Amino acid sequence: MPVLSYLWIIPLLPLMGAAANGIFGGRWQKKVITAVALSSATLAFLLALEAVREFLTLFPNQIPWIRTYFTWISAGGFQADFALQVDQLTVIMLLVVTGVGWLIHIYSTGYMQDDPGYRRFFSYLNLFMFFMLVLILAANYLLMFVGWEGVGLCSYLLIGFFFLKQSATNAGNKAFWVNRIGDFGFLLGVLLIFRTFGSLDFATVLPRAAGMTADPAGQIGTLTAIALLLFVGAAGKSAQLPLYVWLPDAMEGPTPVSALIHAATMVTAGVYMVVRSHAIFLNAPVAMQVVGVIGCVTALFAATIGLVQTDIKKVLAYSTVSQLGYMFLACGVGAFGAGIFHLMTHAFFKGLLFLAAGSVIHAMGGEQDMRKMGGLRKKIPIAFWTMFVATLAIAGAPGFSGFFSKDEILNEAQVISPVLWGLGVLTAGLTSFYMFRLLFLTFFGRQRYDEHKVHVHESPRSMTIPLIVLAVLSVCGGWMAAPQLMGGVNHFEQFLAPALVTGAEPAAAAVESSGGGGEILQALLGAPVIAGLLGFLLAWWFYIKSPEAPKKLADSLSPLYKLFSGKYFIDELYQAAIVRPLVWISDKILWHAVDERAIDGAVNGVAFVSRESGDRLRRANTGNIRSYATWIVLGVVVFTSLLLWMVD
Amino acid sequence: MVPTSYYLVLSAVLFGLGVIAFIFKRNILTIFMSIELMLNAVNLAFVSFSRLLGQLQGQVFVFFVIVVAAAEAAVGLAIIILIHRNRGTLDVENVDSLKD
Amino acid sequence: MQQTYLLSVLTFLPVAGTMALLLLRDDDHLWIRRLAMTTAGVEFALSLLLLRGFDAHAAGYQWEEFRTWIPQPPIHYHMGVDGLSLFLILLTTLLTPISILASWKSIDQRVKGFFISLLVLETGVIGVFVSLDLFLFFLFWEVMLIPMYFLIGIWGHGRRIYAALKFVLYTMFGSILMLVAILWLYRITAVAGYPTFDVSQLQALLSNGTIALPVSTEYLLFGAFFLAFAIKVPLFPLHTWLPDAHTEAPTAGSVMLAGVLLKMGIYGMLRFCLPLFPGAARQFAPYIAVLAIIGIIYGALVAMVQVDLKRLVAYSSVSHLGFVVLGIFAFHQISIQGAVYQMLNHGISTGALFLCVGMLYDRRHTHLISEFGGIATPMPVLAALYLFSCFASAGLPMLNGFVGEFLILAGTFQRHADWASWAALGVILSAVYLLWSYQRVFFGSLTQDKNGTLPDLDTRERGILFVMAAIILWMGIGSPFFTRRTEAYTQNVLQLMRRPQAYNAGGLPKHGSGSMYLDHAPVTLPGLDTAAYAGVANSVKLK
Amino acid sequence: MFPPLQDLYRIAPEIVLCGFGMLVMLLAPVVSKARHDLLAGISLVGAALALVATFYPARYPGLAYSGLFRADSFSLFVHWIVCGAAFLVILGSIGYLQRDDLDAAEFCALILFATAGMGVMAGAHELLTAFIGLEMSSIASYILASYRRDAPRSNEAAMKYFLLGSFATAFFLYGIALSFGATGSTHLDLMTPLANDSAHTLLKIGLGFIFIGLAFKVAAAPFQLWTPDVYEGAPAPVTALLSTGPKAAAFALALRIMASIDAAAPLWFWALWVAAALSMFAGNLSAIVQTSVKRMLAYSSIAHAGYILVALTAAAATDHPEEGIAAALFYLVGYALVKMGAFLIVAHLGGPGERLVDIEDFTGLARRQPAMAACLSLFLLSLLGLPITAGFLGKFYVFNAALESNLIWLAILLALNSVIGAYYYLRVIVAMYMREPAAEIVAEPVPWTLSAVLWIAAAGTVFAGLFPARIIDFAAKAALNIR
Amino acid sequence: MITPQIAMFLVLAAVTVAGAVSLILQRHPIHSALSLIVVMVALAGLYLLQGAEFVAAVQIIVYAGAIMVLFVFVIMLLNAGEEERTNVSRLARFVGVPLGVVFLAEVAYWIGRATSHLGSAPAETVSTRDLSTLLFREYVFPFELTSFLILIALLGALVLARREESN
Repeated sequence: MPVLSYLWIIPLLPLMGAAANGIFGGRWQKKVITAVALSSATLAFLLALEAVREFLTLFPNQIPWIRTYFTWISAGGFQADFALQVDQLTVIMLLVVTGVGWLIHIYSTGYMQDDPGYRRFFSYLNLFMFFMLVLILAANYLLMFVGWEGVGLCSYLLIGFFFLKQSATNAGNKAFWVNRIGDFGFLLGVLLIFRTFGSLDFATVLPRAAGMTADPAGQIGTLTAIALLLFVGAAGKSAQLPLYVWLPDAMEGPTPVSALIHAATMVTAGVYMVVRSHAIFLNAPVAMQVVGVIGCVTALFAATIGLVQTDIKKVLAYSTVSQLGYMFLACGVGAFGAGIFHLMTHAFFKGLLFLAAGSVIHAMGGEQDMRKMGGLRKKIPIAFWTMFVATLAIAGAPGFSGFFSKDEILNEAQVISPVLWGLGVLTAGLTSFYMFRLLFLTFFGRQRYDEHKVHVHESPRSMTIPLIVLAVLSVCGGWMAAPQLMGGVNHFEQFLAPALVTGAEPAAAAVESSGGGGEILQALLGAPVIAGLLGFLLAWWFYIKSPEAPKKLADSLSPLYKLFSGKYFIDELYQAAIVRPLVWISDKILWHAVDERAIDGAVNGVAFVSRESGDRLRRANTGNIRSYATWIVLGVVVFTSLLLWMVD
Repeated sequence: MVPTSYYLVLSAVLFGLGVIAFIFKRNILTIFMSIELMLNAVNLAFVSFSRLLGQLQGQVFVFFVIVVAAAEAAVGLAIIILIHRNRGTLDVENVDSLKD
Repeated sequence: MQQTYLLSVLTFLPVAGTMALLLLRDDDHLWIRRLAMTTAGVEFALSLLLLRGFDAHAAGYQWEEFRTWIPQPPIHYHMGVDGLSLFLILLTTLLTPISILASWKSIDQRVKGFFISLLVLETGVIGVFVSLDLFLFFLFWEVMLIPMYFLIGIWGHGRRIYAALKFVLYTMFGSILMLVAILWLYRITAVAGYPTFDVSQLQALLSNGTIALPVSTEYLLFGAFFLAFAIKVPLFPLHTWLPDAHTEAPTAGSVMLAGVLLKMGIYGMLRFCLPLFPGAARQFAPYIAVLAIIGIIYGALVAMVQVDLKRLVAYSSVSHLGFVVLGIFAFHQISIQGAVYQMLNHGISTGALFLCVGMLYDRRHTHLISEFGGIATPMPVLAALYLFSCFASAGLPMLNGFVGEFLILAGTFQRHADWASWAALGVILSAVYLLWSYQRVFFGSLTQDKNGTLPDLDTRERGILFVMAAIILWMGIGSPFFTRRTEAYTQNVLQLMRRPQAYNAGGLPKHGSGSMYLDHAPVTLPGLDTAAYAGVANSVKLK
Repeated sequence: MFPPLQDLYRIAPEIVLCGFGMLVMLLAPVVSKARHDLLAGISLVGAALALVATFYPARYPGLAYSGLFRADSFSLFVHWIVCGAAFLVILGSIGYLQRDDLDAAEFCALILFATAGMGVMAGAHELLTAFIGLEMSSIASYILASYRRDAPRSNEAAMKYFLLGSFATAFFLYGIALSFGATGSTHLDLMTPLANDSAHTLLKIGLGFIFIGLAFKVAAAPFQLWTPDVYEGAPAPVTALLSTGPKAAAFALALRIMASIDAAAPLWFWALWVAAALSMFAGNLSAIVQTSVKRMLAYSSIAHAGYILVALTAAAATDHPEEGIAAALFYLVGYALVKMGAFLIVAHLGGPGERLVDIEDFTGLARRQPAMAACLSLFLLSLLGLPITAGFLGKFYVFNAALESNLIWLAILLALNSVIGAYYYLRVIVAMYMREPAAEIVAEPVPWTLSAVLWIAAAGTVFAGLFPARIIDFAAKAALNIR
Repeated sequence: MITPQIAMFLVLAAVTVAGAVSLILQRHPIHSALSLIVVMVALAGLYLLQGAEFVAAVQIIVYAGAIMVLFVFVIMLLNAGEEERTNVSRLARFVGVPLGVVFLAEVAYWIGRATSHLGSAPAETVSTRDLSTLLFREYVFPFELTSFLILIALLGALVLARREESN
């Protein structure tokens, strides 16, 4: 087992790349830097493939495959090792991360070609790969937390990559801080886990958790508390309500970053974490409900905002939030497999969407406003076709990857609660609407930009090839689940199942069996598809047939429109309710009032008082011996009286 | 015979008067005199005690006190002369440049 | 025990260095610097011997030195090292050469005096950490004030004199009361028949119940000790000397202050407050914890709105040390280990931050955030290393800060989930104030064109910061190297905190008695009737 | 009927002192004014010999002159203090006298006589003898205080010291008279109240007045007001003497009385307590606001009197007074060394006519005269009570004594006061090291005699601060043998 | 009942107190000096009354004779005028003097109360011989010391009173 036993090599490679470029890269020219960065990513991918191959040869009893390398923290009764683990879940994530990551590395070499921060960019990107791999390979919560925080760091660095732009650095800070709020929850969750199970290793914690009796519905027991705390972390990392606010702003970063971190991999870490701890969630019904509802609401909520965005990347950002909502919905209804399945397909098509959008922006010379585009279909065909494919995928057009995953999620949701299902379907419709809106605005209609200012050109091959590869994946990425429609088995689920049955009684499996086996027709004419179709038609009507319609509609529904385009004014709310008061209190009250007035005032006050009393006292020294004599006699009288009257 | 307490009370009164004089007078010379008065009061006390106790020490002490008084007088008057020479006044209340 | 002299050497080598310095001409700056650096370097090398010979599993003190110093009252020259002090000494010996290097160029006035103060300071601090006799401890504790006072007062900036005075008076107020407490404790031991200032002996006497303190007495004693240490730490609301001292002190001063001096407070709590007065410690733990938590949050919030970088870092120290105190008074082995580890971390990462700020100051002679902006463009290297230190102190995993904070929280959480939860808020806030200030200083386009021409770090400065960064990384990943050596200590202290129900009196040889001199045979001089002198001590009848 | 030889041995130091005093006086007319430093040298030898001569009382301890005088380790200890003080003052003031061309002969002679008086106080075992000793030292100090004849401030100081001093002496004397009446004796060991019931009251008043007289001498509040004026006005070397020798002697006498007369301690306890507290606060608080270093030091010596009084209170509070007495003695040693050094430095820096004694004039001293500044800082730190100085150990022992007598509150007051004290001592250090000089002052060369004194004082301070064992042991021995 | 001695005492006491009071009230120092002399003479009388003849003699000769003459001499030398009743120190005037009275009252009262019952002692006259033996045997040490005391006084007068030959 060359690779599996030396698992640490996989994360280490990108780290080396990052270190090499970051520390010594200053003196190298671009070729070398590119070579280092790419080779590390590529090698990581290849080794991951090899690892998977070896993994498939393992016996079931060897899974999860855990390797402990060194003790990281140990104190008192506490110990956390640097231990990596591989099971089916990890394998999927591993492939997604290394694969998509690798493609995006390639893409970036083209996209960042002329950027002065080329070296910085790639060292950050490699570093991100490292932390992401640590996150998914970790065999205990603490090491997972390392990756968790690490990817947060990289996202901070990459969002603020153009650090000369105020908005970019603001976005970076916002991302990190909001994530920290999530981490606060995660950390407490971890602490509670340690307190409850006396360990943080998945191999110890999860079986025990599964073994425990579930918290009664509607009550918050230990497990529920853990689950909820963990979910706070997940919500922060995966941009769920109410912590999603950082993701849209994160689009300040370079587009490949948005594709890799803020679409394909990092933001899905929350989902991964929840799925990883499914044993805990399954015994915490309240937590499950919360997760499901939050996911579902987020999906709808973000979709509505996505309807009216004009910045091409913003649309995609909100769609990401919405899609993540789907994944949590899946988890919430116990369909962890489906969640991961959607995670994977989403990684393909959303990554593709971003990259394509990236090459559009590249072509437009940095322009991101869709209203200033249009009619690009002919000029950049590859971008168009790939994006078209991706759109179909995300809209859930039958046969495309998105179709299978989303369909499955909704099926499972239907079993648990029709309401969630309804909202999900509605969201599906909205999704296809805003995606096609994006497509039409960008590639169809008359061109709304100045031919002479920007000369639109197709991107270099380094960028187009990843597009094509991802397009292929977005099409057939979901076919593993296809047989299910023919009443067959869902290979994906089947593969994943062993990782998900650590639970004594896998609810997921149960749900799945009930949800499966519908026949093709029902699936094809299922509500999601219809909704998607409607969305498409609506978009076609608005943006091809009668382009003035949206204006009218916006005016007729202006309050609603304002609400959407104002993103429900959540940011403003946070500003007014939290940020400003906090700063004001810290500045005016805590610092100036408490620290300077009260405490220091008291200290200086003592000094002042003693100086004053000293001044009074020395006045006694009038220099006139008659008064001195008076004092002496006073003393005499007092002391003698003391002796004569008191002492006896 | 005269009760000893009479003498003692008298000496106390004299001593007290000396104290009052010290505070009340302004002329350095008279202040100094009031000290002499106090010493005399002490002498009276010594004498009457020695008589009461039938011990001679008391009277011996008187000699010592007188000698000390003499020595003090010599030095004190010299200092007073200096003061008068340097300041041209004998009023203590004008001699208060050292203060606070 | 085998007599070694390593600790004495370690303690007094710097002073020897200052003696050598005195021989140099005042204006011979180069050689003064070199000599000081050599001394500190040798010192550091020697201190590594400690590490090599240290037995991680021995519970008691190692490298002990024990000599009688003052017979009456029985004061001993007693030194020793255990897991607690070991790394604090190393920290000191490490930070001293670093701060000497850091002030290589920036100090050009009265150079000799500066390095002398720095070395004397080192002696004082090491002395505090190694002395196992309350008197000796107090002696070093006070001696250390003076060089620091000069460092701030002479080579500081702005309101340096105010800051220096404030620092000394604040500290003295606490320590003088501690002196009273020390003596009171001695009296108690003396009355009980075991007069001693010896820390280990006291710990033994008190923990095996040979001496049982009355509750009220224990509270008062604990109060006096704790006050002194809490001022030093500093614990909210006794912290207001810290921002001033830090802001006005020269870089080296700030580094030593934050890196080492504050630790003396923590050290004191761990060495004295817990083992000697466990009852009181337990009694007051909740209130102290509340103060610590307030400190964590308050410090962070106030740091957030500072306009002066050094002040900001100073308040961040208040916040960080709040964590440490919390960890201590959770009385959980994990949390105490975390506390010990965290104070090392704080020494390194905050030290690094101060060094960075100092380097900015050397170039622009200001600490005001508003004076900077967009510095990352002219000084990428500093920007990178500063960010690194920021994340270290913000507790990013794989960097040192995280390990300590996590252990503290983990341990505290075992006992008091609520304390830990409140404290964890600090994790959010630290990121806020650090990154916000970082953004305002380094990011964005240049706000002032005179900042555009600032030279980036030279080799010396890079060297300093790389060393710090390396340590930060090492402590973040290889924490067991440290925790393994502090394990025995933490177990020991928790052991000492347990009081037996049944007292086994006479656990120790009884020597001496209540009065300081009764065991003096009354001195009889020839020619005097000795009867009048015999047993004078008792014959003075007073009521 | 010549007194037995042993008696002479027992007062050997006094004999030496007075002898050399007379010798100097006799030589003064024959030696030319220019060579009067020679006489200073001679009296220096005298002081040194007096120190040596303490060997005799040590060798032949016991009562002398029908129990009027007593040679024991206690008086020995005090003798060392006062003779040492005399030696240092003479040595340190040679340069001063030359600078302000004051006549060395009488100056030194007077110091020797005064010292003899102090010696008598230290050894006196009978109140009248003590009184004579007191007068010797006082009258000599009156003269010394006005030694700068034509300096009005000097005269004024002398006048105040003289009048108030004699005023207090009168009380002291009246006290003696009354206690004599109450006990029928003035021998300390025989002074037990007579059987009649008037005795008790008389003794009360008597001891009360004696206390007041001594409290005045040691500058304890509320009898301290003369101190700043006199210390400021008198020539600095004289101030150096006043703040050390007489104080030590007076404290010694007080201790002796307290330990010997059984009634004294309980009567004095509260008075001591109050006086201690008052002196500490009065001294420290007023010192904070001073601008003249000389006057500030004067106030600080009031505060220190308060600290020593704490030790006395401790001694008065228990039937094991040794710790209190020993603490007081040790404190006196450290205190004397330091105050001596400090005032002599002021004397030197003050320049002709002692005009430059303000803190402002000390700014930048560290640049002008680093050694001087270092010494002064050391002394100030010792006064402030920082470790490795005698001052710290002094405080340490005082605290120890106070706590042994369960005077917790007094101890805490003492603690607070040492913090207040820190404030103004550090202010001087600030001026010397951290401020730039306001006006340009030319540094005078330091005469070797002065630097010798400073070295001795500094070395002594540090030595006593590091290795107090010998001193404290002897102090303990003295405490044990006080009666 | 008033025996002659008591009458004598009362007279002398009255004179003494009167002298003391006039010492206070007289404005001109010379008058104060004279009233002090009166006090001393009266005191001498009181000594005689107690059979301390030698002391009385010394009192007259040394005290009234020598010391007070010195005073008068100095007063003349400095031709000190009447003291004007300046009142710079209000403290002394409004607190000090009353305090003095209080002090007088207190001490006089307590001493009187304490010794009231002592009664009187026989006034056998003291032989000067005994006195001298006591002085030269028991108290030879302080006696010798007083010689130095006087030496100091001389020295002081010498040092202080002489004018600089320089000017």
